[in-house]
Amino acid sequence: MIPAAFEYKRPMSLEEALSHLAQYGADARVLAGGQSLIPAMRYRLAQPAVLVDINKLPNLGYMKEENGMLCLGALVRDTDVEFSPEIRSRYHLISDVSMVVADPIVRFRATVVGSLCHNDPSGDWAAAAIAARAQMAIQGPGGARVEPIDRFLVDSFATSIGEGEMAVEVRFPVPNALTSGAYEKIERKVGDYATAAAAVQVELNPDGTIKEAGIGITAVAHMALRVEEAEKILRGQKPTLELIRAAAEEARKIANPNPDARGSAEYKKDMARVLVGRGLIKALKRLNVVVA
Amino acid sequence: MEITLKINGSEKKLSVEPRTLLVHAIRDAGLTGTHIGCDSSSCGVCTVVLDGKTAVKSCTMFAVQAEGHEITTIEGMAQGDKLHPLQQAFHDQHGLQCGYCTPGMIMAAHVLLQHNPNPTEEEIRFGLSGNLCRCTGYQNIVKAVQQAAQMLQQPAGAAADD
Amino acid sequence: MAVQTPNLEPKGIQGLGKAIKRKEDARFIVGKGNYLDDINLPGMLYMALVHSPYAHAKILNIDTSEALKIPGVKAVITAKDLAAAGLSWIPTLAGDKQMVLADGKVLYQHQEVAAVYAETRQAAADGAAAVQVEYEPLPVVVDPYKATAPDAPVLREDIKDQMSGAHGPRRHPNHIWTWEVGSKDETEKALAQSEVRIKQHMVYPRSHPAPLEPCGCIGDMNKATGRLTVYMTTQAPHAIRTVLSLVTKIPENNIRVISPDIGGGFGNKVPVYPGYVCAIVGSIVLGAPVKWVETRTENLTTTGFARDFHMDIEIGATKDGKVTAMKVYTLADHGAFDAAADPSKYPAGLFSICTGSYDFQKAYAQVEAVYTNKAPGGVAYRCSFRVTEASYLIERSMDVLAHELKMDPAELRLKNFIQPHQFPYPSALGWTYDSGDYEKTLKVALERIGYHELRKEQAEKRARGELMGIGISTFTEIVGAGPSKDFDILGIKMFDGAEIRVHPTGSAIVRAGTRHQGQGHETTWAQIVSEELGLDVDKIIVEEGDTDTAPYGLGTYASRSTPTAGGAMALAARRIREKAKKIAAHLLEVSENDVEWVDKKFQVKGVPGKSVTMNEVAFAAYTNPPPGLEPGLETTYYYDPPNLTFPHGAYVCVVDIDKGTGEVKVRRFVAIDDCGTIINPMIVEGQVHGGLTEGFAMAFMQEIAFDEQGNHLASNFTDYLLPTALETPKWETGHTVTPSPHHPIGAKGVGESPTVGSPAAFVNAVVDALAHLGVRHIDMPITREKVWRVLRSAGIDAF
Amino acid sequence: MKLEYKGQENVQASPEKVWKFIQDPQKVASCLPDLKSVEIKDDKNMVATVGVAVGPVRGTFKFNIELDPRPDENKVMVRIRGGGLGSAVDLTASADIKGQDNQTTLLDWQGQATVSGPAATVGGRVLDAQAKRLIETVFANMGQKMSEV
Repeated sequence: MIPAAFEYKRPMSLEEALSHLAQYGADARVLAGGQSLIPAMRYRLAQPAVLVDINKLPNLGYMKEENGMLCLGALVRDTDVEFSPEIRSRYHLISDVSMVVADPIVRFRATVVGSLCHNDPSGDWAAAAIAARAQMAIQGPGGARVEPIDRFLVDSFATSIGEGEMAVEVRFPVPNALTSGAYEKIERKVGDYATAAAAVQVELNPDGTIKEAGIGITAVAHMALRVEEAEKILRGQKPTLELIRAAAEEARKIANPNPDARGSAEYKKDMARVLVGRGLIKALKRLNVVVA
Repeated sequence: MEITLKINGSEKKLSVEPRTLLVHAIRDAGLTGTHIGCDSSSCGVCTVVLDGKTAVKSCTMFAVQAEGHEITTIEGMAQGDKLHPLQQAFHDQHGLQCGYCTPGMIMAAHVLLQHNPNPTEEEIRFGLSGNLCRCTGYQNIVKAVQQAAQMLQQPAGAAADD
Repeated sequence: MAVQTPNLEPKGIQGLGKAIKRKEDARFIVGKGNYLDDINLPGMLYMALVHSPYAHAKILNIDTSEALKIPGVKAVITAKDLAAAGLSWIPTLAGDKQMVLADGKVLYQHQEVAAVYAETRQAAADGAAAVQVEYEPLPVVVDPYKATAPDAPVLREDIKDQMSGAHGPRRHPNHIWTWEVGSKDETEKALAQSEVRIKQHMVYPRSHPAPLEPCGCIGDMNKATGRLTVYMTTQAPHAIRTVLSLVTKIPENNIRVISPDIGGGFGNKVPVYPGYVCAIVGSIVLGAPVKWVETRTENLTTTGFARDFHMDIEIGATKDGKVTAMKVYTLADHGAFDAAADPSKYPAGLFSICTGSYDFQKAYAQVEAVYTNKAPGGVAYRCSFRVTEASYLIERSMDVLAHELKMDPAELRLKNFIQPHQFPYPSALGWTYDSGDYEKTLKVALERIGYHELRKEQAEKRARGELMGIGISTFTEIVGAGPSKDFDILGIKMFDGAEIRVHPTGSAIVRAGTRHQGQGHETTWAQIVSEELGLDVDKIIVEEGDTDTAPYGLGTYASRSTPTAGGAMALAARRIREKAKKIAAHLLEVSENDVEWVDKKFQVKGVPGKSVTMNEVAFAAYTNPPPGLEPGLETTYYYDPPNLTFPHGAYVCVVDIDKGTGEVKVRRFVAIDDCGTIINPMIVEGQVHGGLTEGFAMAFMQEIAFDEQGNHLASNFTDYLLPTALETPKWETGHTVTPSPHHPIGAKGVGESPTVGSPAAFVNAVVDALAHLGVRHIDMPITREKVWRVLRSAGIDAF
Repeated sequence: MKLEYKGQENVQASPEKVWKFIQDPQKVASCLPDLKSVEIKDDKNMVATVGVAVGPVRGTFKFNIELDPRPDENKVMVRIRGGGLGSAVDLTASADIKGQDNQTTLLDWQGQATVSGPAATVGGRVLDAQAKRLIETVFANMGQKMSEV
């Protein structure tokens, strides 16, 4: 299928990109990985007048740790994360996510920041960013700003990025040795949108109690959600199966999915519960805490 | 728009619309080994290699985005009449039937082996899960990739007698 | 530039049973296949179609003016324009007719409404997007059970008053035909007298073959010569040429259909689709070649679907498990036009093979077809004309019966198999099974998988609350349509032709009326000829798909190539050998009676040293023919098979179930097939792998579903789920060999057995895992949610 | 796919004002978000071209809108049929108009939409929530504009 015609801009600097975005406003779309946008354009469901291709912008493909944060530039591809031994060994949650987004070929193009900006209701990265308490760095005519992920993700397909602005970086807190996470996703097959998925991050105190927990669920509501009640239930407690059951139950409670071919609302809600439970068990296991 | 890119080692200047998909540009340049099978970035029959180590679905990239990049397609795999080990292995292991997915599958496997030269069966199945095949049930494709991995790891010339 | 001819190993004389590597691979592995979209002709135009968003609506107006303003757009046609050429409707293969472009109303979502021709594919797409169509929506019929309700909206107003169709009387405007076989009274009597009876309703959901290469066509009318060349993704080029000639009134000799390399067909590329007709009409009207290649959406929403059988079965048996009778009622959802691709006398295909591998003394089956607001089709998707539905029905039902009898499903099958001494076996529904050894095949499969250990493991697991299941399917197929006394399509008898030309230097070109789509004919036909004539397999080139050169034949689908064209090939070769024998006698200076064919050479009887090879004979056929004998060494043979062939197999599947999510994991799958003589075991194994994967897909994923408004819910590969390498189980294959007694080389065909036989094995395994929870049946596709519902209602839960 | 919605809008205007507003197609049309053009056919019918942005889905839809005010029943019916992006939308909505006092009126509305074509089949996964938002916006705009009269 052939997309509708559009005007193509290929800025060579961030300034140039921002000036295009300022000029064309809502008519323009940023093209990063394009793995959601281009198929939508091929179906002519998306017909942007202008595409601002940021792939030639210098210095946006970095992955670096800085000030206690892992910073991923806007052109970091999912495979950059997936194939990184450092990320695999220390960032369990985002490593898990990087292996199940879309399919292996799509991941070579798809970007982490692009996925967060797209904010698809089934987005994998959004759930992970919520659980890991990520932040987004945004550039615009007014300069730079940083938003915590909960403020950044506004609604399905909507973020706090204003007209003329562009997200340039996502930041994940560097996990310490007592922190681990996991991403549990069920999909009907590789490449399908999740039927339900849960991102979980747990930090333990030296005494084995849970210091902090982050739980995000996706594909089970209008957008990825934080399961705050579950986090509260876990915080300060010794991890037991009972506790995990109680926390997971909170995911079911707040999930509010649409029924579709992937499952009924009832099924998806239950899967939110099961997957949060499984994520917690797996994350704890990675910290050598066996709950069963 | 005029774009310049390298396809299979030789520089090409192509005239395209911004909306021209890379796969159409490649095919219109006479390299019809790269196929089209869907509109949703699902099937992977259009998979080509971008800059040596990256596999992309060429239906989900605009040709203008390939400006200045290097594309490798199935036609660039053999050296003269010497098949690439993956091509040889797909033949040896009956890793193809109708042949339509084969070019994309070989390109995906080519990139997979660069990132993981000695993959397990599970890793091959995982790594090729962005490419659909309707004929083979994948089993012989997996065997072909295993054979190619072995061939690629053998020192040159030691192939025949070990 | 270097010539890229891969250095594939030379093979020599390689006949039946040899796992030689495929000859056709050479071009495919280097990207030099020649598929339809790879063909570009000078001055070629592109065509795009406009589709209806509604499933049922009146067309109030079509405004093409904006489309015609787009630079590069050459023309837009609608049904009105086609009517002028007498082409607004075309006959279907099933004795119905169908619209080419929507004529007054649309009858299913995505139906073709207009065709746009343009200089570029971009302009064609822009043109199609710019055509404005005004609709008035009408009530939609989605559920086939509601199609014949008294107040159901009439779909086919063109035939609403016709009380009779191609297959008998019609009882409602949305009713197409009712077909029955067997004795109803006797069956009902036998059922009434049976000690045990089971009844089960089951649905074989609508599915789509979805080959990775979509359908396409290039119409190329040469106005100077009056010759129409049609490049088309077709599995049956000769039949298409005949149909085109009948429809367009162009003399058949002025039509050349070329079916280039085909990227998978699986039945999808048998019918004639509106897009083909529009591309051809466009070329005739515009005087330029016109290319149309489907989008994936067009492929999934408008071209031939498969299955969609809603079945009710009743089986009677004795208390100790001997089956007595079977009664089947099936409602077939045919969509908006009856475009099923079945032999003319068999509107429900070969569904009456539904007694399967078992010795049913009494049986009766009735199939009723109805119109709904869905795309037409009913193609044989990797199966021989509704055999998949039949096989699933009986194999699933045998498990229901086993459950009712509290009997092991393997034991029940062993008790009821048709026995080897009963062949040729006349079935209660009228077939004569050629050969088989069902018990042997099942025993090999059970042994291979370790059935008894698995049952033990299952019992232990069940005691621990874990869920595993074992499913068996011992199916019998019926393929190779078919004998001309019963089988035709639009009157054309279903024989197949083969032509062999042996050249002076001992190489040969072989042509057949079939058209492979990955089945390996270029290798297997060469093997048959190599076997029969002792020629080097590398020196035999196989050509199919060009109606100007290939002998007539009905094409490749329904596992018929080996049973029909394979037979033709062997008999053509034997005819050549007969002639060659005369030449050999001449060369050996003995009488023909003193020559025998030994070790792929002609030898003087009893004198091993005195022989000539086929190469020598071939040379002599052109340089030194015996006086009085016609020179040359060529022949064409049309093979009309005396019967169908009946491949069979025994499949055993082991599944584990995730109690948290309902996910089913196929742990093992053993497939033992018996397709008679095996030509190339490597290719047979490859066919089985592929067919099992499609069976797996149907059991767990693939479904063409619709919502109440008739929206097609699987219009692309994100919604129509094809398994990837990751979901696909690892297959364990094997075979037994029971040759067909009537086929020239004893072969039966195998490409479809695994798709036919495997779905029941998967479903039986899942139901077996849940049987102790009171589950007797789950309809395909088995989604996680369906299993989850069973688990949760039984109080089973786990992280 | 079939979508169902309902909601309430408290309008800071008297029922009389509200009725006057509703019987003016031009005013009603002005409540459609991203209205590109409107052609008033008569006092009940109009054709409106509207830009629709649903996540990545952006396009222009052309709608035939029929207003059917039924003062006797304190009700207004709206029928919308149209499409864009190769898709079709059929929507029927009704609003009960309940005067609360002289200054406020309650619009108690409900609607049923049927969407056919790619917007439903390809975009269906995300359509429901977005369509809901769209319809809510229309009634919120109405509330807003009625109050301003």
